Amino acid sequence: MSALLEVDAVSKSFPMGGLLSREQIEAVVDIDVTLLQDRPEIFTIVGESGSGKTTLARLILGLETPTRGEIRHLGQPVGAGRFGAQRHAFMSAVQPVFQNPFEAFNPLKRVDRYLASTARAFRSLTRRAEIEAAMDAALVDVGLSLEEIRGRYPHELSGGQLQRAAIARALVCEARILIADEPVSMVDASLRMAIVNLLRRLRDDKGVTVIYITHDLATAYYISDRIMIMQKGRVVETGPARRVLNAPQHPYSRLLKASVLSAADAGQGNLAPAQDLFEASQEALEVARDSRMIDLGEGHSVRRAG
Amino acid sequence: MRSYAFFALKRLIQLAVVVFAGTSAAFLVAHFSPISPVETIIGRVSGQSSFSPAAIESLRATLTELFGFDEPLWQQYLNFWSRFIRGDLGPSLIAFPTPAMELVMRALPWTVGLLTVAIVLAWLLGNILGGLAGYYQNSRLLKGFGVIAIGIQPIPYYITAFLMVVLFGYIWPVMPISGGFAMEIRPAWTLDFILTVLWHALLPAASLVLAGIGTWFLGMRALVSNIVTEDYVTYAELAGVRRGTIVGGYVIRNALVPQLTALAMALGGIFSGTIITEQVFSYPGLGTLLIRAVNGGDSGLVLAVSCVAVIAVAAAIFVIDLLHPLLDPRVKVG
Amino acid sequence: MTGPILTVEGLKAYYQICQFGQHLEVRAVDDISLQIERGEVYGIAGESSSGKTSLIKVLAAATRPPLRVVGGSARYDFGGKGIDPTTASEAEIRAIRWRHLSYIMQGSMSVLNPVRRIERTFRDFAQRPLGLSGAAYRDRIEEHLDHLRLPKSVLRAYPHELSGGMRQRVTIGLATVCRPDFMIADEPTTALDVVVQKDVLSLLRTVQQDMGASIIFVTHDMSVHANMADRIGIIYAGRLVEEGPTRTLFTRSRHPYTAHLVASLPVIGDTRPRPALEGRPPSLANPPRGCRFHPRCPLAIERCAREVPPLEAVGQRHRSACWRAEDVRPLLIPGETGQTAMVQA
Amino acid sequence: AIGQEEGAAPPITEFPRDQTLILQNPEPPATNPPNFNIWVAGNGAGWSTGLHQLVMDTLWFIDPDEGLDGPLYNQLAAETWQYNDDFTEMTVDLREGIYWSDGEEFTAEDVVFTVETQMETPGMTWSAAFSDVVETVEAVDDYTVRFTLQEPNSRFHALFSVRWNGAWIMPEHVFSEVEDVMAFQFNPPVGLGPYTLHSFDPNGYWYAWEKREDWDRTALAEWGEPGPQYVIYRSIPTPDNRLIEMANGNLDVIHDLTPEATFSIIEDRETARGWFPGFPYAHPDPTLPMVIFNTQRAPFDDRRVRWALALMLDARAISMASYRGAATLSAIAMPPTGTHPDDYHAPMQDWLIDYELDLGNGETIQPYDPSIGSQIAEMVRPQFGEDVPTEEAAIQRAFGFGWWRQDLEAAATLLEAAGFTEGRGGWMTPEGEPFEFEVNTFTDGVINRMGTMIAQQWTQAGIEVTPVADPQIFASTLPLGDYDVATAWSIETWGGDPDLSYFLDSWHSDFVVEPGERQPARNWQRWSSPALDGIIEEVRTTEFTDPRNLELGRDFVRLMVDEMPVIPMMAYNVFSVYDTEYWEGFPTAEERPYANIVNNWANSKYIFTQLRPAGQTEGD
Amino acid sequence: MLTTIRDLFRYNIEFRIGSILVTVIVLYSGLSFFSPYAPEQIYVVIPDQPPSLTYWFGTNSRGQDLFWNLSFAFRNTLVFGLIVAVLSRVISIVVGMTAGYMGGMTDRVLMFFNDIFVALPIFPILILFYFVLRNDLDTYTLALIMACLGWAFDARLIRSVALGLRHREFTRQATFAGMGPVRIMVEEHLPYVMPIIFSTAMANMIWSIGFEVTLGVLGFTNLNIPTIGTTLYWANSHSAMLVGTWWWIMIPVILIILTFLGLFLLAVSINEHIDPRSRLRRMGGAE
Ligand SMILES: Nc1ncnc2c1ncn2[C@@H]1O[C@H](COP(=O)(O)OP(=O)(O)OP(=O)(O)O)[C@@H](O)[C@H]1O
Ligand SMILES: Nc1ncnc2c1ncn2[C@@H]1O[C@H](COP(=O)(O)OP(=O)(O)OP(=O)(O)O)[C@@H](O)[C@H]1O
Ligand SMILES: [Mg+2]
Ligand SMILES: [Mg+2]
Ligand code: NI
Repeated sequence: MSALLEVDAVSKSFPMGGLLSREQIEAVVDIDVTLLQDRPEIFTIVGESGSGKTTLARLILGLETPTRGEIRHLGQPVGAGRFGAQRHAFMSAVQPVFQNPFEAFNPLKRVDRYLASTARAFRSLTRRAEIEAAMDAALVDVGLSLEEIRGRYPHELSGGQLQRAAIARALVCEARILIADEPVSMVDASLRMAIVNLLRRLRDDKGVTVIYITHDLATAYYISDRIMIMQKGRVVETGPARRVLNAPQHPYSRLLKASVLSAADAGQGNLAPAQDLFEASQEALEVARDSRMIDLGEGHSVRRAG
Repeated sequence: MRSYAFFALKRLIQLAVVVFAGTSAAFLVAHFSPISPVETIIGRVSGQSSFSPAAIESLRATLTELFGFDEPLWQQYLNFWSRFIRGDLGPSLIAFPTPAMELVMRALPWTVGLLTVAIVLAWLLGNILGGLAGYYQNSRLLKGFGVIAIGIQPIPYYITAFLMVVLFGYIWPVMPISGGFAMEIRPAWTLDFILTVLWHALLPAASLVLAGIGTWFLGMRALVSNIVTEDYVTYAELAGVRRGTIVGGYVIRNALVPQLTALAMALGGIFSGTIITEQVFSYPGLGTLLIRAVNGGDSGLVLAVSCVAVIAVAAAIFVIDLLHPLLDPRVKVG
Repeated sequence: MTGPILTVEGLKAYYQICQFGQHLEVRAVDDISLQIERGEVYGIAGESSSGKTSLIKVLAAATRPPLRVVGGSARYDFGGKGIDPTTASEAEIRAIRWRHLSYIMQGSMSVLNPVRRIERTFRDFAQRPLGLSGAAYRDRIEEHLDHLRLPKSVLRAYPHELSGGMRQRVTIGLATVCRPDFMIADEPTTALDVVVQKDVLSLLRTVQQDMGASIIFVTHDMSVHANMADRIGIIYAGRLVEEGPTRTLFTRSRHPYTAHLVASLPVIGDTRPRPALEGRPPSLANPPRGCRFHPRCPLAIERCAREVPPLEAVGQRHRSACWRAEDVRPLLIPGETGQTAMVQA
Repeated sequence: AIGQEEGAAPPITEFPRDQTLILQNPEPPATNPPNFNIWVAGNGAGWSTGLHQLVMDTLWFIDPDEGLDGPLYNQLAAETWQYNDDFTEMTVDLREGIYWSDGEEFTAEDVVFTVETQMETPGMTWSAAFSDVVETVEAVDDYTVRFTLQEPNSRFHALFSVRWNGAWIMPEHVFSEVEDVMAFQFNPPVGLGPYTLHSFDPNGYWYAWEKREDWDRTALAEWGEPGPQYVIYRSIPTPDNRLIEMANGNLDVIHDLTPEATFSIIEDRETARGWFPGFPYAHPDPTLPMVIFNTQRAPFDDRRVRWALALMLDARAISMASYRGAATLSAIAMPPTGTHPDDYHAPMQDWLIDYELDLGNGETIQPYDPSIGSQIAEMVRPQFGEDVPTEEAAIQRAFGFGWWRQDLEAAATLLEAAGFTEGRGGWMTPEGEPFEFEVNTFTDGVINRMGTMIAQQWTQAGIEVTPVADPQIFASTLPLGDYDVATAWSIETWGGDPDLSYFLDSWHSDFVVEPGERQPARNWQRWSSPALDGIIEEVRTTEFTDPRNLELGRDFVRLMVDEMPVIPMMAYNVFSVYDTEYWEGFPTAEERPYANIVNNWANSKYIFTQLRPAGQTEGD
Repeated sequence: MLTTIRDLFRYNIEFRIGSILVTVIVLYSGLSFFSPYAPEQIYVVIPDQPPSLTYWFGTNSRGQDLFWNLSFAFRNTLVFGLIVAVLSRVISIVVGMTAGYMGGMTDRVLMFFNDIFVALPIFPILILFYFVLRNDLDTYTLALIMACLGWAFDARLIRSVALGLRHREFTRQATFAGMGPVRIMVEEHLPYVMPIIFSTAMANMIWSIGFEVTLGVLGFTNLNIPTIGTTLYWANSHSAMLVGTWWWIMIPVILIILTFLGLFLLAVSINEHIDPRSRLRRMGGAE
């Protein structure tokens, strides 16, 4: 089993203030992830705001260069050269899906041009008919069709349609990996399921690997194979999604789970914060520097002090 | 704080380089001028009395040597810089050997005084009215003002100024139309003098304000009509925050940063306005000096005036860059 | 001090657009009636673009063209002083704002003036309605911040210097500092992470209970509704389609749309597939005839396409607008794993 | 009377309007306002700020008009110049009892110092003029100066004879104390004139002068007491503002206005008037606007071409276009001003009428038309009515004695004789190319209008001519010979004297340079002729006051008509306007043409002695 | 395109007035091609005639029929203003958008040059060009020079908008859709910059025409070419306002105002039209 994508001890820090300033923000610290080629999966990253999820996604997409460590796609380092052929090949295989479907399309431009452009650039298609066929195929995969999309402006489509069109665009170039950074956080409850179900279907039917970044643990549980929980740039727990979420080990993971509002006790107004878990996770954060990942078996590992 | 100092230092270096480049351009401009100060002076001296051709020839030789025109251009350029570093811009050639800087400094207060006041006034009025017009979009009065502003804006400044002169100097002669102060009053820091200066500055300043206000008005109105749709404005309105506070502290305050940048440019680019003002109102200042220098081929003086202009604009950019992080808390230093 | 604090009757608010010679009406709020009791938290749920914000705007007296109230009424009752936000004068509205009626707007980043320190914003918003000044005012603000578990230092901060959760808390602080009788909140927790979200919600709830205020709040996150609201109203395409106590709505919904919303909510520990609603949300400019949900409704019968179902009581304080209210069964009963009840066609 | 010393308490003085004369200084505001050192070339000091009119003085003045008793004034000199026989020595007797404004007596030492200092200091205004000519200068006694010259020079006195300006005498007692004469600001100025500096605008827009208490110890006192207690010179760059200021009573004399503005203010304002009481109002300067050919460039080196171009012109249209008819035309190379009409124009009228022009094909014509003036008078009469003179003599003074008749046929004949051909598209040069050239003219004012009209007439006659408004016309275009044809002038005369040395000496072929080199002032046409050299050389050996000069002048005129190296057009009429609301006694064309009203000339100082507050003259 | 214009014309009063004004002015300047008099000819009609049926705009003191003379002046000035505006727009768009989009070193280098251009003393430079080129300084050359001097400030404005766009999600989406930087700038960002371009183009035209007038009034311009500047120059040198030939000055001024009023209205309505959202808002429909 060869690796599709390897994130190898990657760290990223941003300088704060001017050039002379020594202050740094450690947005991502020492992250290892390996996605395998012949096992398409939905790999979920969750964590609090500012824990480095987006930064990690950007690192993988080659939009930032790691401070330390390396990211490889099919063995090739990512992010070498901004417009080179290698980058081109990479982009045709690894594609992002953005958070806000309304923002992801230029409101002043027609939606279909992004699909056409992708087809032309990464599939080396030139004939109109070919391009349209590729577009249509991708749109059908997400439950749309070219007829519905053609000539429309973003505001003429619903959020769900747009988000699907965005995914279809990523599929036009037959991407193997989709990196979806909070793809449903801006979408209402009824659409949310449509998108999430679509991601699942893509994995199952088309063998697409999805890196799914979210705050919503419930959808994470619902679709993902593996999960990675981050706190302040560090991974605190990782493993098979269900196993981890059913019995989280790290205090922060537990806090997360405890904070998920559930409809189960609808009407009871169960909003009491889990103060003890909060404090425990703060403590864990303080000692994070001197901690390491402990393997709990079945790919489940958790950060422990020592 | 340290990072701010470092940021300021970087800007300062940039300022220096901009000044260097701008001044060098000014030097070339001044020196490629086909007008020779030597000939200007000879024309003046010999044109009005009976000078023999031979006498003119020897005067020409003397002046050429005196002005250092016998040296090659690069040498003159080096000389210029070695003087510039010592803060000396060299002598004026049509007022030889008076230092060009002395002439500039004599004229500068008038130009800076009048134009600063007028531009700042136009800026304030235009922005306040534009802010109000952007906010109270249904006010008839302000709408009317908008139409007037659109109408005034394209009128060449010369016409505005000139009509002022005709109106208040000729048809209804209530205002002085020339000079910076009344002849009876000697320049000194007395109340009388200050009053006469203000009185004489009124008409030119009004013409500059009139010419500038439309642009600021329209710019501000456009900015504000974007800002009023921002959530924080709506929210403040829904919270019943006082109208005045909303207009001032929310709407205009947020539109201020781009308008301030533009103000700095306007202040830096003082010269295009000053020439016509001085021409029309016989007002003292740098514009007349520049025209005289250009017409006389006085490269020293052209250079001095241009340097002041370059430094003014570059300094304006510098100050705005420095102020930007302070004005807009969102701007990160670095 | 009895009787509902807010009574809405047959409220209609349309976006009326007339340009390029074409007239167009977006019926964002279409004949909505509801009542809110004192001390009650009333949640409004519904799809995107279903008119939630529009309704809220009308209630907050924030209707601006092109949105216009075209019918019906709303009435607040603040200790005997009755006021209709759709007809009251600007001055009357101003008199009640923040003292009696406050608003938490959607989006926490953009509602705070980016160039004003929080301190100034508090002063702008609260000083006048509080009628305090000097030390008394400061004490009051600091006490309030304490209540919100915000450090005093936020007062000196600019909005962008605060985290999302902090900002949202500041917004809540702004809206509650004058202890209003009635609060309106539009998606107060969207885009916050779960930890912060819970924190903010519990805060809001605590403040509300302390003050005995009523809240009307909007979100499309059903799990938030489940834990926040005393009562929930479901809006679909500009109409209130179901309304009832939270528990009832989640367990014994009498409207297929509500039933779907509840059912689609994934739950940790439950891996059963969740269906997504098919079809497109209806256009409010040209809504479907009859029941507006009928094109997407699994229970739709021919009558649904013809007649608009009225909002009628189907239980205690429980109203539903569906011709087949009786036939609606929950698709999935949350928490009760394994128990499946399919909708009878 | 105080200058601008630092630290002096600023008294708030007023200028009572009935004691103050306000004149326009046509110079732009002084570049270096506090500098009064008029002897340094190009130090930025203003000249016609009142400085050289009211404060400076020198030996003689020659008025461009009639003068109070003749155009020649002995000013600091007690009598006229005395040369020895071979013109190598000039002796001057000075007036006694003349005092500097600081109380020192004026003596021969001052004159000697003036000459010696300037000879020693290159860069001073008259430095080159003196050092080229003067061998030694000595004070024979306190009131006698003797110049020994390097070569014979019959016109040396001209340096000290003011037409517009001249070598002013320096106060020895001030300048001998000064280390660097070049850098010395001379503030406040110490002068021999009847006024001293009162105050001035640090920006150079105005200078106020006050009458000396001891005005009677100055040379000007010979002609009476100056009327105004205060004289203010104001620089007002825009013509419109001049008019407005006069309309508002803030200006008594305008140096120059546009013709239109002149007509307007004279119509609107009771008390405003020009040199002539009616149309054409303007004062003719002893300057001769003309068409200048670059005679070093073909085909303008051909007399026939030059004459052909002259015959293509319609002087009436040019007069109308440039001066709205208010031009004083002159067909001869002599400005029709001052004493020249009596010396040249009137006496030579018959010669001109009889003048025959050989067209080169055996035909001759008589091109002169003495009736052009009356024709123009008729043209403007509908607009100006009674203001337009009717008697022939008055018409001749106002509109000129006549001009060449437009004669396109004769012009064509001449051009053909010169090898030109007329094609469909117009005239072709002998080389077969279209005959086209540019006319460099002024950027505005009447000369520009004249140049534009001339270019237009030539264009209409089939030559492609473009007018070029040229701001550098005197500074570089004319000196460098960088033009084909220009409208400007290369003839300026004393005005009050038939002598031509003022400009003519520089026309000698010795000074004509190769094309591309810089031609010294004033032979801009770069024309040389043995006949002309002959005239010039004879002038050099003829004493200034010798009647022979007039003969030589007329020879010059005839030669110029024959050769036509320039086409004389008209006098440079200056629309000076003066207002008699506060002051009376200004010179006028009809009654007392005693001085040039153009007030930037130093000669205008004599006017002050004639001015009296308005209303008082009748009262006395 | 045509239907858009028709719709705009039919339903948008600003567009209607604006396009009528601009068309009238353009047609008027086009009339200069049919003028019976060459623009440099003087004394071809009776001078100083007020506007009348024979002389619609009156005649000036130079004996020119202002109706025809001003048609030349307007043609030249409008062409001049347009050339300056278009060329300087091109430069400022390229510089501003490149700096804003590329960021980093490119941004710094470009902004550095930008600052130099902002700081250059324009007036002396223009006068120098005038003295050096003199009669070769025709409208086009002057326009070229002005364009080179007049872009810098606007480039800064455009850059600030582009900087904001750089971090918008759709920019990244476009990158991953395989669009190159140029395409992104042109297709994605340009529409956002358009309102600025319009408004700065107007301001730039006003600026350049104002400069042309300044140079003209001071005489630092080729006086043979009829422009608004030279028209005012000649009016000025004939004291037009004071001697009562007010039409010589007022008519061109009124025409300028009408021109810019027209342009302003057009810009406003087109700006609104460019944004399909506001178009929709006008036409109606859900967001
Ligand atoms: N370009 C940058 N320069 C400086 N700091 C940055 C930059 N990008 C991210 N950061 C910082 O790095 C940290 C991680 O940010 P990141 O956006 O990756 O978090 P996240 O997990 O995606 O948060 P959220 O859930 O809010 O999207 C934050 O503290 C952020 O401020
Ligand atoms: N200014 C407007 N002009 C025209 N139509 C509008 C305007 N604002 C909103 N609408 C329309 O009114 C309808 C209701 O919008 P509203 O914002 O109330 O929905 P919402 O339920 O709050 O949606 P969300 O969950 O996305 O906030 C939508 O169809 C929307 O397109
Ligand atoms: Mg993120
Ligand atoms: Mg909403
Ligand atoms: Ni003169």
